[in-house]
Amino acid sequence: METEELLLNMGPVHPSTHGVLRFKLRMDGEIIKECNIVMGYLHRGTEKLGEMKTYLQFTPYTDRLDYISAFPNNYAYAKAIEELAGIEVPLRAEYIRVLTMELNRIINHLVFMGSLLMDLGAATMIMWGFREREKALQLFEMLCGARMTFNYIKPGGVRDDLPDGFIPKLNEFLKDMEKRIDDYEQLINENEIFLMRMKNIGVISAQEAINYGLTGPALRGSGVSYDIRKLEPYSIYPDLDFKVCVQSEGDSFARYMVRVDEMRESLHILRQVVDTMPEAKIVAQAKYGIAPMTGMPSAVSTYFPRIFAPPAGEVYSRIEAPKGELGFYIVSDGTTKPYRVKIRSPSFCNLTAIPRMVVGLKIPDLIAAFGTIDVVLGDVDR
Amino acid sequence: MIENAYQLIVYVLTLLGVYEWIYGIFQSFGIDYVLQIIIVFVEIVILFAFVLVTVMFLTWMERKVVAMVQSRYGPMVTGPRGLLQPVMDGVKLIGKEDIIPAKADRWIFTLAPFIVFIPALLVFIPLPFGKSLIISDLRVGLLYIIAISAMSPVALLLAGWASNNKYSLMGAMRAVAQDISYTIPLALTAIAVVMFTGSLSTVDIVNAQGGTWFGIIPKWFIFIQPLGFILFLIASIAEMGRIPFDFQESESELVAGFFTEYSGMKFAMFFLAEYAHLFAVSGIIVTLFLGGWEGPALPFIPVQLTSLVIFLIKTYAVIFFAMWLRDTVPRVRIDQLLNLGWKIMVPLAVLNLLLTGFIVVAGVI
Amino acid sequence: MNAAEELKRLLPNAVVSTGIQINKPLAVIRKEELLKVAEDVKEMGFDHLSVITGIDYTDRFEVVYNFFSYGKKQNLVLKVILGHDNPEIDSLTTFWKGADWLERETYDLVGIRFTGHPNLTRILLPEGWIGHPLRKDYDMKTEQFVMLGEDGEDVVSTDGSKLLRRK
Amino acid sequence: MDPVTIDTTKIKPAKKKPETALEKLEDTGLINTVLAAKEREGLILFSTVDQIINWARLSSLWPVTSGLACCAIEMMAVAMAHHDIARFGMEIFRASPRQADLMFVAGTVTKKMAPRVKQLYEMMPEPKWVIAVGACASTGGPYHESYAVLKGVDLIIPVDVYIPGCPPRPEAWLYGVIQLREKIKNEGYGAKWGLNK
Repeated sequence: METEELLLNMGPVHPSTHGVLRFKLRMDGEIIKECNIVMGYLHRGTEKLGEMKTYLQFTPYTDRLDYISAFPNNYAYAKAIEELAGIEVPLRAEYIRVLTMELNRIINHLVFMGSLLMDLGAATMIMWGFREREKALQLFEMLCGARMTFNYIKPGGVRDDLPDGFIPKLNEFLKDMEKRIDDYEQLINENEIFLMRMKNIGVISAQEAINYGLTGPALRGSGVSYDIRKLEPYSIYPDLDFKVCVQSEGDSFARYMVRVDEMRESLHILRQVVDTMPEAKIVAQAKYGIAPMTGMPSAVSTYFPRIFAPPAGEVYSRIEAPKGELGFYIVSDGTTKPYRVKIRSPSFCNLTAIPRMVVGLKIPDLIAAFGTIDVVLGDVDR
Repeated sequence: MIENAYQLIVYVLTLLGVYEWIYGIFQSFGIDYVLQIIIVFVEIVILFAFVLVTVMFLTWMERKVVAMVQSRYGPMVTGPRGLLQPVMDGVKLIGKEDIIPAKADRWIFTLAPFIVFIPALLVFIPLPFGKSLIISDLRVGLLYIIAISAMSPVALLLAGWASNNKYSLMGAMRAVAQDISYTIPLALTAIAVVMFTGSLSTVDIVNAQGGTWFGIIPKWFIFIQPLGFILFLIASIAEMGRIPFDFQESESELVAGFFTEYSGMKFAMFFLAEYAHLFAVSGIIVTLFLGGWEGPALPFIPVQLTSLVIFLIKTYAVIFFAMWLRDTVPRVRIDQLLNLGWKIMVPLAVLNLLLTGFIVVAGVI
Repeated sequence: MNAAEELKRLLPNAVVSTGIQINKPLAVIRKEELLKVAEDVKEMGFDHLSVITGIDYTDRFEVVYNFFSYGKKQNLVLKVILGHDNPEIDSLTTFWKGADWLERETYDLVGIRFTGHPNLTRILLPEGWIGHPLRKDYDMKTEQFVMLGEDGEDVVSTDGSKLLRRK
Repeated sequence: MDPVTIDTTKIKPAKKKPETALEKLEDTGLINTVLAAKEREGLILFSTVDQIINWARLSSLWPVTSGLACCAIEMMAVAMAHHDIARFGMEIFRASPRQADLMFVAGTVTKKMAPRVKQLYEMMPEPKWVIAVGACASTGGPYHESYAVLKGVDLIIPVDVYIPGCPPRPEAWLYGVIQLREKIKNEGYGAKWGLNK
């Protein structure tokens, strides 16, 4: 009998791609022979906009890169500018930043778990995940009035202090969350079908993972104990006690487990942050700038200048975002607008490994492997 | 003795005192067979109406059960507790544009929904809804059911192929592979039940489950055939194509599987057939293993009514289980499913058959 | 001695100058020697290629490579300076697989050609897009539209009348 | 063409009698039917059929599963337990546009995506509705100056309801859906089919 290779197009609007991505698959029956990824359906020209806006005007655009976890994006950008201009950040601001980022990490992983399970066909987990996410979003709303795109972390500090009643609510959330994670594990981890779908699927060795430039949980799932929070400590992470979550198998299940463990670790970090947060009310400092500072200085803290110009220079600054290494390469020519903003987004680089991982697997495996890489298309296409 | 719905209708008419009169009219024209045809027609209309209403109710129930598991409300706005939702969906789907893709095979594309839908209704003919509430007690009822259910993969293949869409084709291929490999354990476990009753008639199967052991435990086949029951349950869920075995239309992989290209009423027919199938299969499970309509009889209430209620309670329990399962487990992979079917289910079914044979020959029960 | 100076000691011809780029060692290298340098850099243990950045300085292009070593926990920044007309540079995909898409992206947005790249096509913008947006002389005035061709692939055109409902 | 005019005096007594029931009737939109029929000078019968069909259509809007950008996450949030769009019978997100009635354009429509969005819209069967969600889908939003973004999805497909926000809150989203329901309630299909003339 004559057989023919099947060319299958998944996407750009396909229910399993987390956004607009397109897989061009060359199939032999159900088996994938070759996988090509076509992207750019959400390419919004963020880097060009970076050159057109002033430094502070660009912060909202960083929110919309990885829209599930916007705080780390804000922070990575602010950190790059702070390194470039040599700005010192008040301690309390750093505490608040870490608090928001770790909370965001939990949310990110909740969304990851939900969408992974939904792609595998179990719709309940995403409902449960979003139930808890909603509670965390209420905390964010208290903080800055936004649910997803915060624009809260600014170069030199954060926009505002913690509101009254934030910490008790946070504690409530933390206590609740701990139980919930156990619930999720009970629902998912002991499910035979889930294990069948995840174990030994999309395996990538440590060597290859490094060579492909994987970072974050995807890399740690392959047994590389690597976390920028430990290797190149920034903010207050050196003072905090946490461990790097590693799994050695390198398959989809390992990547999933890393994220579950990370949620627990983030809870641990959050508890420490809440316990040791300094009382000082100063959350922002602004000692830089060529333009006159506008606005009234408030009694509580200093204020942000609307326009400022860091000294000419180049900087590459990176942080451990929930999805991996998020870096900003900023070139300043001494004016009020960046000369070049290059975003090293974790999703884009992690996605590189997918064509390698899925050859010889089946379509359902592609979905499982793709789900555990956890990309956000805003981050891929920028 | 009333044996089927035909006789029941005649009996009811006689009780009302009109049967003789109507019969007389027809006889005076010498066409009393027309009356028979009319009664048969009426009972079939009643059955199909009942099934369709149930199916609509099932779509509502499915959405409510899903919502319950996921700590939501589900449909609330349309009608009390959203009860009118399926009606609204139906009316809307009738009013939708009916698209036939340009490169599709028009005739087969149009035919396929009917080939799916009609067998889904025909399955109900030998299904006893209650004592004497059966359209026709075919002496080969079980064989008929299995044969009719085996029609559906053909229709799915037609639908998938005629759509001229890669997703549809793959969905159809999967559906066929799945149906074929699970019909075998399904039939084998059904045969084990038949070995006890010695009859393929569904009525005989239910009757064989009447009574109790020691006055407490009902003589249902689930207690004699626990392995058979589990195999039959898994196989029938697989054949229905529900999660965890719903690759024919697995959303995240194949968009909507074999009915990706269908819209409007044709899509609704697939949708209805799916739920009719769910209802039918649950009814068959109840008939084969859970004692059918057998249960306590109440005084002063016609046994037909109590038995119908008992049958429906049991069937809805099975349906609820299927819905519950759908919300808690992920989907298996197609090759894993086939492996499970051929390497585990079929050998186990054969083993079950062997054991049953020994028990029947030894005459233990 | 930091990594950049070590590199200069190993390959004195290839490295033009060394320095520090905000607590990361920086080495500016000659364009022709890039492959040789890359080999050495990989041997030195820099197994993680973080990012490739192309910058248009209107009179020249710069390509910046950021490396990290998991073993030594060190950073290294390499910088290559290219002429403004027809910028071309060797591809590093043979050493770091992760460079594949990063180079394609740089080609797409900045317009730097990587010789030896297995599949140097546009990645974010559709094939046929006019100009490279991150160049300083990119024409922001002309709007370009994408339409679907016969085979379902993208066709770029400045005339959007087929796509748009109204002008 | 001699349009049938409705004598309003004939309708009034029927309307006036049940004072309390009237309020309930207004909720179901039956009063609106009569008024709308009067406005169009059409036949009441067909308009009532209209009203029932419209009620069915607005009660079972099945959206197509298509998220483009940030707003898609809020779309998920709307569908999830807390906000639960299923209350309106909208939880059946159909993956195939052939079975959907409504498209949420949830997020930035880039130049590369635009023809696909248009294709998706064209694949949906009539009647169909579009909700443009967020600043990007409405006007291009924060990416208005970008070279790669289409400045509003209404440039390529007709939009019924715009929901502002970046991204809009789920409450805003639900409000938008309710607006669309209102809109469908007042659509005259009889007029479209030419039955009311």
